[in-house]
Amino acid sequence: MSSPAKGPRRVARYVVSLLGERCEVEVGRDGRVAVEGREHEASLAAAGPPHGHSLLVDGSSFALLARRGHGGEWRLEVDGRTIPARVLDARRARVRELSAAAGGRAEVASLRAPMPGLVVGVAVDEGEVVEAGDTVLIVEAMKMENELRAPGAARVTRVLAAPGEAVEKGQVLVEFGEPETP
Amino acid sequence: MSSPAKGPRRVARYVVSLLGERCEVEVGRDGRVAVEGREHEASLAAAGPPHGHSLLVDGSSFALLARRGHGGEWRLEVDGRTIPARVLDARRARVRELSAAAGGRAEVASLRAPMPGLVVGVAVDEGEVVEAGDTVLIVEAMKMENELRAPGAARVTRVLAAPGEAVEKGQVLVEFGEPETP
Amino acid sequence: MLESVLVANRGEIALRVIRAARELGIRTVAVFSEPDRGAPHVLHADEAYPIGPAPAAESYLNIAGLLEVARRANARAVHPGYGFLAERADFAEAVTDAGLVFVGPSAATIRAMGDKTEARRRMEAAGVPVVPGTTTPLASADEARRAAGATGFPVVLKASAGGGGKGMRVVRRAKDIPGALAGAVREAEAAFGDGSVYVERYLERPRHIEVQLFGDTHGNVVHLHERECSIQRRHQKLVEEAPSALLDPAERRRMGEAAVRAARAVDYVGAGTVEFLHRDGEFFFLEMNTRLQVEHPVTEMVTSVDLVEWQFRVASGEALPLRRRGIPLEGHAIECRITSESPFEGFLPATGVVSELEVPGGPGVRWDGGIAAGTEVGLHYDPLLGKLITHGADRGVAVRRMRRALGELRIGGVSTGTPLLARIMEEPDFLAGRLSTAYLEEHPELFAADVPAAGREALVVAAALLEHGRRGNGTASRIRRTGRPLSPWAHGVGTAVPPGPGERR
Amino acid sequence: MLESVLVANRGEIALRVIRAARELGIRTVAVFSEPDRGAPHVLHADEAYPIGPAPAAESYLNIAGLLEVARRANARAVHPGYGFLAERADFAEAVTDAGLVFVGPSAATIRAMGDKTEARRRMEAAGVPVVPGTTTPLASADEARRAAGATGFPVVLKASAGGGGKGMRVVRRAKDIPGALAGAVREAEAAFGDGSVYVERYLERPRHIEVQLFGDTHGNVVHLHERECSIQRRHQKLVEEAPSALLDPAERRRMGEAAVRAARAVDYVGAGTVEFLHRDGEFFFLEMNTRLQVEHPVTEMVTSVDLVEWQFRVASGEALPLRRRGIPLEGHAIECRITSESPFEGFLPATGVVSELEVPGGPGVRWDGGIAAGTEVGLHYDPLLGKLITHGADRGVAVRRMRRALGELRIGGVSTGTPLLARIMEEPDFLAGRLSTAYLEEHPELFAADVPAAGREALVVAAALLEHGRRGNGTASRIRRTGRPLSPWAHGVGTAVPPGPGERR
Repeated sequence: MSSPAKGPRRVARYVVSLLGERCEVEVGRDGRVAVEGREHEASLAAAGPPHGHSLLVDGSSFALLARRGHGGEWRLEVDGRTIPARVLDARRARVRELSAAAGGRAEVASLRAPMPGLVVGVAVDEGEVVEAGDTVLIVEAMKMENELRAPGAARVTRVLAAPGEAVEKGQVLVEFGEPETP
Repeated sequence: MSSPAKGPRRVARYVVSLLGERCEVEVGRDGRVAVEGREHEASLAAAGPPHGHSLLVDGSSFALLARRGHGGEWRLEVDGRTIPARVLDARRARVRELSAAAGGRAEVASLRAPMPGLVVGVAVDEGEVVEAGDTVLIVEAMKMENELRAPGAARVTRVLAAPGEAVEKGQVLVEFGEPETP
Repeated sequence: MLESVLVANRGEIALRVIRAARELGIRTVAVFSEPDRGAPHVLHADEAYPIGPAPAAESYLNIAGLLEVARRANARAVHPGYGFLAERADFAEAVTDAGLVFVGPSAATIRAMGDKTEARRRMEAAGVPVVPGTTTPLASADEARRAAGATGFPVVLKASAGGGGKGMRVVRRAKDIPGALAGAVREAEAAFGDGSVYVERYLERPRHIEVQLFGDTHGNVVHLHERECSIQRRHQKLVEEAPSALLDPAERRRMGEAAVRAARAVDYVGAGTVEFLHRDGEFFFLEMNTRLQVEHPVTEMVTSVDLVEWQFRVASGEALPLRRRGIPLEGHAIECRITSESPFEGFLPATGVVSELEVPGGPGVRWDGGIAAGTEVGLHYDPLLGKLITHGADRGVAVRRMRRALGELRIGGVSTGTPLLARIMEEPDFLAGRLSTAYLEEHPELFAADVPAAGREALVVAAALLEHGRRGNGTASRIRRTGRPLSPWAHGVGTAVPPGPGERR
Repeated sequence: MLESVLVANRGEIALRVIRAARELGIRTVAVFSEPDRGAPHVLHADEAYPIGPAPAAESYLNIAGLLEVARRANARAVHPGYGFLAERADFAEAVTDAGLVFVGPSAATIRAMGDKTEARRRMEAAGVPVVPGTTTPLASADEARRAAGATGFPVVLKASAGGGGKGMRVVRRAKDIPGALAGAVREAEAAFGDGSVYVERYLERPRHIEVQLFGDTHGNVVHLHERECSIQRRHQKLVEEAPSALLDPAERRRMGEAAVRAARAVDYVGAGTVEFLHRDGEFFFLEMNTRLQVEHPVTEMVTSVDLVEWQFRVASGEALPLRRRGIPLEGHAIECRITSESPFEGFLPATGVVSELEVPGGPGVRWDGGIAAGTEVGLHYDPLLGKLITHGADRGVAVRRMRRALGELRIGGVSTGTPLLARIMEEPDFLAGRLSTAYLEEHPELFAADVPAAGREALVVAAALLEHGRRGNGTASRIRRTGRPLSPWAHGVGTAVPPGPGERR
């Protein structure tokens, strides 16, 4: 096998994307883990209920729940927060990055109904540019009106729901594009 | 199919052995369950943690954990107690009973070490008859001496452990036979 | 004492009522909708009966169906919990007409206080201070605009039949009246089947302080001190405490006396709460809730009174066990509501199956929950999963204990508001007791979805090790799970499964 | 206040200490043996370090290893919990020699009280009543027989270094002395590394009543009232309560004063307990435990004092927060020890993996546990899984609450003593407070393995429906478990996994 290891010890190399950043990580056989060259002594063990894990990093103890998704995706539940992460081996990550640089296309972003409910208001028109926090739609569920807000700047490219319409969970309600490319 | 059902409705028939008794049970399709002819309205649903179930019998509510063993064996954990049960379909139960009546042989009963430990005392000799509650062996574990007692009357047929001997969990320590048949 | 009770509710409050009944030896009858078949309140009751499909209107709100179960199970009383039918006078009436005991005040009392405009009239007459506004429902947007002009902006539109923030809108400009009125009417209609809405002066940044009341059938009325519930979002309480960090003994006494006057004005029997808005040393009657409150445990922690036990005693005709001077007020208690909502995504309701539940323990911690591992959290009912309550010698101890307890609470599979609550427990204004109902709006930094306390580096290490282990490197290999208890008796003597007659092994 | 503490223990007591430290802002350093890598005390500490393989002698009892971790983690203090090294004077000495604070009394105090014969001498000198017996270890069976003859049978042989019932034998006839002595010496040797045994008059059917003490470094000593721990098996406590159902105020005062005299006689600092045997209005010093007791929560519930917080305050040099007259005694508290033992199989230790854990909640209930779902219960350590504590206005309320709470507790996969405890809570002598250390022997009916309360018929129905469902009839089909939280943002705007640089989707 053509090992990508440079040093004398065998290590596995990964690229971890998490909370908006990308890190290169080396995992050694002896519990040593290097994140962008920063060395840590680390250990992970199953602990507690089904998805429970105990993580020790340089002695510091963290309890987390970990659920596996597809293709190196993980959801970490820690301190009551859910943090999505993607882990690719270093070689596969490099292939992805090269093909993206050669002309990868942005997918269409969409707002989906987070629950079955009734659309009681649509606050945007097609073509409109929204900012983070702007109300996009109001869906009634559990007898409460829930405002679905834009978490970032975007241009509304399609509105697929109308007031009075009953929507299913997961149904696409609004599609977005880049704000500067209508 | 040659259905064993006698009545107009399709029912499933079982023989349940539990807490030393044997009952014939009919389970209908409509939530009706008859135990030795006594009719009940019953429903069982998964509830709570992995093995958790909710049982409703004529309105009365019971919470139980249920673990499946081999060949119709179940362990019910209820009120903090573990109750073993065996459920056979009625036809299979009848075949077993017939073959047993035709000359089934009692298996050898044995006392096994419930934990790894050190035998510090043997209170019985081969050939001796023990009563329920009699001390048979003392095994030290967790720095405490644990007396293993006989839960019923029996004759000691073989003693397989000696004081000072380290024993593994599950190791046979003493074998028993019927008290009246040495 | 009552022999039996049907608990006409679900979730944590049904469990709370069942627990009190159990301790009093009262037989408990639960009811459940289809998705609640395996819910904790079903498992913990003595008996349980189905009452219909998921929509509350066809199950927990179905009065005829509930009374049919009561008849079938031979229940002698009905406890409504809170929410659902708890403040429906027609339900109280139907229960007593069926010859059963309703654990709560009379239908007449519920009716008087349930109509918020009528309640305002009665309180004015009893000399309880009331916020300026209308005492009749609004007929039109024009009338709303005129009434609002008279009291002065900002105003708040409220459902006459309301409660819990449903059908409520704050309006700051006359031109926003029509839209807000339409929204409030729509929500009120959906929530209460009654679209009546009235208008009140909106107090800016008030504190929400409420007094726990109890009356018996012998004419005694006492109060059990106050709770502060200023931390709300969309008029839903999130954090409650007892006592208020604000009141001095004189104010506490005046507010308690006003609450007792309010209760006497409607011949109050059972547990009830008078809610006040407090601002600059003044307080105004907001509404009276003729039922147990969600936040009743903080009162229980500082008074050592079991309020649900008292409800059953009063419903059995007993006199109140303690009179006012005998009711202690010791230490400080905090309650955090744990809801299935994503605080960093605009409080979107979250659904899923509770895959893990680990409940905090140790001194001064109480968990009143309505879920278990395996519970499916859907959208049919209230998002309240449970309540975490801490008690300590003073507010500082109670808060530090809550911080510790929130850190121990683990609910897997469903997003909850826990991380927001943990931040509130460290926020300087909260720690100093500088509260108002605008608290959350004034602290947007609490909602910033930044890096968890564990830190990015540790999470990166975790993710890498998880994937590394999954690829067969065994770092995170699961602990072997057997789950079969150990018996020394392999078979025969003390056999695990005793043979049936004619069956030998 | 201390900056950090190493908790030299495991299980529920390690968690208890970590909780108190957390609330005080003290950084917590846990240690773990190999099988405890994923134990709750590891998960809840700020830091955790391995200290060796499963056998306690190579991990939790390894003084050098513990001090090495303390050095590495820069911990400033050591809390020993109970058991393991808690009453080892050489450990206290090693800790202070390393420049760290030992959270407990001085090595000299531990040494004086740890030698049970020396302790008896000191107590006699301080005017504390002592049970007749020897004050030196026995050299031979002959000497034991002579000493026993002098005090009169029955006698009890006890390990000088003992505690917790280990190395203890009751002897009723002279001819049984040699066998009993050999067993006691063997057990004492194994448990404490010291086979010294002495003899004491054995009081028939005494009550075990103990007084909680606290001393500070400023010369203050207070007692926090008594606990009754009469319900024991093999000298291991099973059920404890505070206050005792027996003592009247005068007796309570006399016993408290004797305990304070005992503490002053050894310059006591920190938390400690003086155990007395009580019979026919007389009480005798049994031993002093120079550490926190397993059953300390019942005292916490009736006094509202956090004893571990006090330990940390005293270790930090603070004076006791309350003096004697200020220590309340309110209501009644009961503790049940939940152990991995099969009460209906002669208390055989049970092992397995905790497959389910559901903890009771609601008012007046406290759970101090050391397990979680997934915890493997082995044979290396103490079988104590956790402690269930209830509090109520009086003994009756506390007992009914305990009965209710035991019914809610579910520990799957491992046999526990829970069903026996539930029976005790309904047994007439217990309810009437007619207790003695012979209670369990005198109530063999509690150990009858009869039909659970659910009744045979219901169990038969359950078994039939389980098998019927397994055969594809779907009665017990599992609830669908998804466990993925829901987000409206499929990707792109507010994307779940933000792309890394150079990576687009």
